[in-house]
Amino acid sequence: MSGLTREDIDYILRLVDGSDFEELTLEMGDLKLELRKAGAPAPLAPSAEPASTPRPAPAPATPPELTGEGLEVPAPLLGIFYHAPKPGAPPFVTVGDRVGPDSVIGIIEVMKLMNQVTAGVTGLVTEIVAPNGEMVEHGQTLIRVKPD
Amino acid sequence: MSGLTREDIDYILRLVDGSDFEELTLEMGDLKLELRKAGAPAPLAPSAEPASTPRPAPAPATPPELTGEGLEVPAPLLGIFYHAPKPGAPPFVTVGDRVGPDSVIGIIEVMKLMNQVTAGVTGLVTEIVAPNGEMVEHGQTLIRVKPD
Amino acid sequence: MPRIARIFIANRGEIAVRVIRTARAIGIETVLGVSEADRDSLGARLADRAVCLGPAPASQSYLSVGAVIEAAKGMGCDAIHPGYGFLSENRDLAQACADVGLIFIGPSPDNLAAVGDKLTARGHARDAGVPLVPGATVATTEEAMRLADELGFPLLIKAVAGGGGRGMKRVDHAGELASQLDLAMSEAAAAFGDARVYIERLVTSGRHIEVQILSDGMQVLHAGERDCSIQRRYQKVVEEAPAPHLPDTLRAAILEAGCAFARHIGYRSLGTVEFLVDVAREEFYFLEMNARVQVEHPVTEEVTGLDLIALQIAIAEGQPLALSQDDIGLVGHAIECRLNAEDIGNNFMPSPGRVSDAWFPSLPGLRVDTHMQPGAMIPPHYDSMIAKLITHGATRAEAIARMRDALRVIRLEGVRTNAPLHAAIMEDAAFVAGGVDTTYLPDLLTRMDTTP
Amino acid sequence: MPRIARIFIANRGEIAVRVIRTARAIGIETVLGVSEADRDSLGARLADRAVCLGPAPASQSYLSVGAVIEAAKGMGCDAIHPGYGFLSENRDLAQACADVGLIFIGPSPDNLAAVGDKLTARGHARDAGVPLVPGATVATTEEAMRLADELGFPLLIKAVAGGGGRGMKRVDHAGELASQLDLAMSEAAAAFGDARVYIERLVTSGRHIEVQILSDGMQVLHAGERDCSIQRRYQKVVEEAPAPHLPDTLRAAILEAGCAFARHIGYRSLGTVEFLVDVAREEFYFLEMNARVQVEHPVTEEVTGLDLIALQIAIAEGQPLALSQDDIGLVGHAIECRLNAEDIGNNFMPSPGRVSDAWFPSLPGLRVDTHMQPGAMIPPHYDSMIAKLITHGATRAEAIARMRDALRVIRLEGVRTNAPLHAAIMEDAAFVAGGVDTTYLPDLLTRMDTTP
Repeated sequence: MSGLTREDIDYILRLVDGSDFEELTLEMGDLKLELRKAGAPAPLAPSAEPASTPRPAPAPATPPELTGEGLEVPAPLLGIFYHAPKPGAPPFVTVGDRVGPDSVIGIIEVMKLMNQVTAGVTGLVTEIVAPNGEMVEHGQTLIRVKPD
Repeated sequence: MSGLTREDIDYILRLVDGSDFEELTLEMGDLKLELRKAGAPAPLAPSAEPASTPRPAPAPATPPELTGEGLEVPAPLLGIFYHAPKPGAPPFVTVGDRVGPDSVIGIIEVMKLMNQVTAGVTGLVTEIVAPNGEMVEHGQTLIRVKPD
Repeated sequence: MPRIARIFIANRGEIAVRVIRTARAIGIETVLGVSEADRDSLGARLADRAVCLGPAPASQSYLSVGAVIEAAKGMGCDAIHPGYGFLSENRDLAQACADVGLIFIGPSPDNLAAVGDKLTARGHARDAGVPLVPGATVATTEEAMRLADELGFPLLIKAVAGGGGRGMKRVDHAGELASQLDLAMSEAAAAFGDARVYIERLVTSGRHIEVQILSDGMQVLHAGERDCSIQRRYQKVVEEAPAPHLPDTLRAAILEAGCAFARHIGYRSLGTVEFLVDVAREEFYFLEMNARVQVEHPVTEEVTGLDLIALQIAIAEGQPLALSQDDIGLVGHAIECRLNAEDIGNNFMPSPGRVSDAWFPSLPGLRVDTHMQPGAMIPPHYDSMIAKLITHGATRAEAIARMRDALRVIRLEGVRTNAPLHAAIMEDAAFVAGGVDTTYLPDLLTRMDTTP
Repeated sequence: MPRIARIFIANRGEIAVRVIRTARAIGIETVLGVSEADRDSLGARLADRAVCLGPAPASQSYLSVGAVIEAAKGMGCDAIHPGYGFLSENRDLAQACADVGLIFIGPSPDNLAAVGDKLTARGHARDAGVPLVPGATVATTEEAMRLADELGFPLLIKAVAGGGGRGMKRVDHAGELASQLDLAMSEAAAAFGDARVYIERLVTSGRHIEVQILSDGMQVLHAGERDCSIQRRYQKVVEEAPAPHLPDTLRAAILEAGCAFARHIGYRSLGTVEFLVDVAREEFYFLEMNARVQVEHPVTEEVTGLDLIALQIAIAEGQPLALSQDDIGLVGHAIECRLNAEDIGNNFMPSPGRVSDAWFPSLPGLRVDTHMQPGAMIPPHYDSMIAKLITHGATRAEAIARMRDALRVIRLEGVRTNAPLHAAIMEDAAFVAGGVDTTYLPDLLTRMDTTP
């Protein structure tokens, strides 16, 4: 992304904020930047619920992505997401908990195989996004963490 | 074009100038801005020669558009563009001439009908873009004028 | 004999793309004249070159004879294809082409003059022995009464010296005849200085059947008929070939009448002679001749296997038709649905805008003529027709089944279309039975409105 | 009998779109599993829902049995369509489907085991009386000499206990036989503890002809054969149906052999039995069975009028075939050209990237199966095949002529494709004559290289 800095993107974002338009597409060679104002399903900050989403929510790449509400911790693989180690047990994390990179935040089950998911970041849990016991697709946001 | 100012465009132009990319497409709602660095046929500043242009050069709307090299004076209609009132006569304008809004800069002939073309702007002629005696399409740049 | 090397296409939308398709297949270059609104259209991208004729309003671009002629000359074209609508039947364009040495891919200026005005065309039809709506001039109430007995009601009284619908009176029963006749004659005398009036049968409904004509100026051939009875406000919505349940003798008579008209005026090009057909009485009446390719030409192409655009170009080049009437066979049945960007739930309001997704996959027997692609813009300045779905089947039932499949499978998102109306027509018993007349679609729409 | 309401498609590209097409036509919902690289693909937009299986590398997405099963269950699907390639012949996926109560739209795990390994499949072929490459086990040089006389050279010596090509020796003439046999036997003894060797004829060329099988587990039907001899490095490039210039008795024997193999293993689904055919000797040899839909299935669909995907789904639902062998008639001839994103001028290097323009208009007899649209991304992670052009004609000559037209008319810009190679094949005299073998395409490429 030579030639396009964080400041540039901020500048363009401000441009869009100050305009009447809802979408902005910026293409520079292979790079395509799509911005959309709050409203329709937002490609930049997808908001969970795959079962009601006709399209896959764009995958935040690992490491977690920054949005307005904190870093998104994405599902590292597709499977059933569980908040707690077993039914009835307290969840691994709740809103307000502090997490570190290796803190377990949930389990993803794929064909009876349980995969622990870690936060990958240090900070405060601001939201549990993916519901308990439901399928998450690859890259779907599980929780949000406000980094230190 | 509410929300996108002249300064914004200049800023984006500088962005592109400072980058490795050759093309930039900026879409905001219905507005689509396409920029291309010198090289391929440039959509923002088409350089004449329709016969060698596979696509119509995007039309600068009347009034003239601003580019780095001055305002473009577009052809108000399709036809044969003549620099001079008759063969052998001196051209209406040459580079370095001063023009006013009503200065005749050439003639466009459509089926034996001669249509005078005026500059529509006050300033200094910096370039005669469209060749003499050749067809210009609607909106094609005829000359460039650096406004006062 | 001049071979065309580069065609200037003076049109837009699907027909521009249709002409480009054949031109690419037979190795002819194309230059497309576009308005500002169509700079990024599929046709502009597909043509070897595109040139901007003028701003979006058609009067300043697609209807500008001067811009079209200058652009065609300036781009080194040797012919102009006018498509349909716009300048396609414009005598000035055909004449200007002749004057500057461009081939007009259409009939001669004389042909255009012969069919351009309905009254002139009616005169030619009469001279050619082609049936017109029955009627005669009358001078007295007694004559009128005798004629009315013969024709039946409703009737139409027209001033002989009038024209363009002026001074016409509708008469629904015998009791009105004398007074309406008096009124019409005195009005005619006052308006035209000529009291003579003409009484003809008012044909309120019937089937719209048209004959596809192919003529090289020596041989006048037909490529069968099309049934275009499914109309809303005189706009065709669904067309098919052949016309269903048409008695053989009536079909033969209609086809021959179409050829006779074309022969009479010395027609040379592709053209269509339209008739209003009263199947119950086995009668038919000349309506008009269209001296260009029709929107609905694909149904004829599907049942005959001909490429009508290629033939139109060959005729314009001066090539004699390499066909005789016996070479034109009809296989199966074809149906066309015109997909319009309109909101059938809101009084068929046009629905221009940006197409977000467009997908017309290959399905058995399906042909799609369209300029739609993902991201295509449908400008508000022009016709709302954005695609034609054409299905061909061994039988009419198969063509209908394939159209139902097509309507289920294709996708066009971002604008509203009349696809739901087509789906309803394809399921409707009266359409499936076949042979409906021009009252069908208004009736169906009323039925749909009253059915929750 | 379970009717499928929602299919999970565990594939990508044109076959995902192909399955969606039939699903939409017959009213089945679809969920497409995509990798990160295919989020914006046509299939993802066309499916009722799309779900991301994993990152771009297929090993972490399209090849992940766990992700596919969890996604199909999580999205409420009742069946999985595996397409071709990827997991389509994966016994684990078929078994996992059975374990969790999903319908696998393909054959049983047992069927997959019977054909998955070439040696196992060869055993079944022998038992079913289907011809294999001629050969026998030998114990001595004398036996080998006698066998060689019978078979002719070149020959292949294989260890009986070996497998997967290990320990094979090619023998081109009699002088080499004794020494190569000694070497092979001692190597076999050392490697496998079993000195027995097997000698078979080395078939260096021939025609690749395959039989389309349709079986509901009771009736085993064939839908004719396909000729796929035009290959480069074992990749099919052009396919056609029926196989040109195949003697009737040989054709009948090949079709019967295909059915016999499928019957022998109790096959139930769509499948293809492949043969290497020596037309001069009127002999043919079993190669393998593919237990899934083939890339080239459209040529069979075009000549039979069948929808093979719809039949595959119906069989998976447990419906008996509503067809008998006599109901499957062949009409005309069909040819498929595989359009690959590759640079034929640069040693067929893949040419991934962004498609700037894509236009595949309806042309007479042309079918296009593709996931390409303007703006489509061709990711570098997967197969380079991006479209299949299929033409159908009353005769092979007509199908070829239509393919030439199609190659002239269609547009695909932004990446390099092998379209020029297809154009060259369609013009090549040997191809036009018909009946070429697998040496044809390498020869043609050599000829093209040496012709400036």
